[in-house]
Amino acid sequence: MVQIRVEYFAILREHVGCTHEALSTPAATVGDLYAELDRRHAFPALGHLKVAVNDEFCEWSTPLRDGDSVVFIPPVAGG
Amino acid sequence: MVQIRVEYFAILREHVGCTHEALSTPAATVGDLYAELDRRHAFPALGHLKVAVNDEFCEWSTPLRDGDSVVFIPPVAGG
Amino acid sequence: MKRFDFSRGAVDLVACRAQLADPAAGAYASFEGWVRNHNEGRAGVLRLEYEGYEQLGVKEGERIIAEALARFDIGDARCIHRLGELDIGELAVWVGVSAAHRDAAFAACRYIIDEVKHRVPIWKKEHYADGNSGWVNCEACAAHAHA
Amino acid sequence: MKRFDFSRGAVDLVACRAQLADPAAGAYASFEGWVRNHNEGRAGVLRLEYEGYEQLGVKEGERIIAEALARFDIGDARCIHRLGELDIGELAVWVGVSAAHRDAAFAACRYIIDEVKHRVPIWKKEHYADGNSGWVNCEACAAHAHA
Repeated sequence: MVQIRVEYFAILREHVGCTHEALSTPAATVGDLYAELDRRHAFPALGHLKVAVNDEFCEWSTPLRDGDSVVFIPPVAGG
Repeated sequence: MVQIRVEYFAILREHVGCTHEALSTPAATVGDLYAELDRRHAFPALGHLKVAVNDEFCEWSTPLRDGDSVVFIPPVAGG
Repeated sequence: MKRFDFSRGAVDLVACRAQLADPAAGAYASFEGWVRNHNEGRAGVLRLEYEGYEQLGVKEGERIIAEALARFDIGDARCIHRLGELDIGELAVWVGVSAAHRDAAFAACRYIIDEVKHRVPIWKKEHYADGNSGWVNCEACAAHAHA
Repeated sequence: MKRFDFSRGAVDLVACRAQLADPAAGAYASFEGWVRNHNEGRAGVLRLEYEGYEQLGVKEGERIIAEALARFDIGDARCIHRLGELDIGELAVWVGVSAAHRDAAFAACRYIIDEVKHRVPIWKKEHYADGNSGWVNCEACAAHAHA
């Protein structure tokens, strides 16, 4: 089990109803974490989702470590 | 003979030493006028010269009429 | 001085442009995104809301500016993106590039705005005259807005 | 309101940009030509002098703007060119274009500056640090400047 923090932005923030949550998880990778949280929150279908750990983009296969901060990034729409 | 006016800009103005001159000419076209004035002023070689009559670009074959205002246009360099 | 930044208030364009002043620069190209009253065929957009993942956004923005400086023969480049609520006509994003010549200035300016729109984590929520709202680029949201 | 004009004094960029404001416009592209301290490999440019054939220049400039409005899907476009003596760093020419989308805004802005540089009767005299001067684009002048 690792202690991590998940931050939510935009549609995910509105869907989950909070800006962040702290949790203990058995998930080995950020992909596993997404699957776990999707079961709990039933995330909306968002097309091509990216993910960041500790404020850098990363792969879905990135291993989770104690103290990591994770952000799931829906399709962006700046400009 | 027609009474016309010639205006000079930039390098031609500096070469001729005046901003304009009024003259009577037997020249039938603006091209003939250029040849006549070139004999008098010995214009510098300026590459592709354009010409305007009465503030519109025109052909070198354009006939001269009484009261016309003529401008010879050296290569431009705006911006 | 950050070359990419977010701003929660109005952008001072005079100051932004002045940062790019350079006696060797003969060309300055700039782009501004303005909040428009329509999007993707839908009229009646009343206002926008931009939300950004700022810690990652400023890093990705700086990477984009660094890429532009490496790829194009330019002197300097900057970009600022607004966050928060914006009304129609307000500036949402500004890009400025100075260079010796205009080819590079235009190319780099275009590169920066294209990459910022695709890569910087910013989300746009549109509020419509009919009372609906929706997160742009997000089908589920679009469906929700029309529900 | 003229869409192309000459100016003998400093250009008010805030006012220029404001003329293009449009609630349907999501994109604004602008270009500025600045007086730089070098040209065509020659350093030591101290200042410039622009001379224009104004009566024909404003007509040709308006034609260029009208062409841009016909060719590209833009809302509006303007251009102002300075005349007289300019120091290094000063604005020599400004082009602004507003449009619904950025493709058209960039393309029209580029079209206008390219056509203005090629077609509007404006001449540029450079003054160099060594005391020489010369009309740009004019071989005879260049020879004279180096004499």
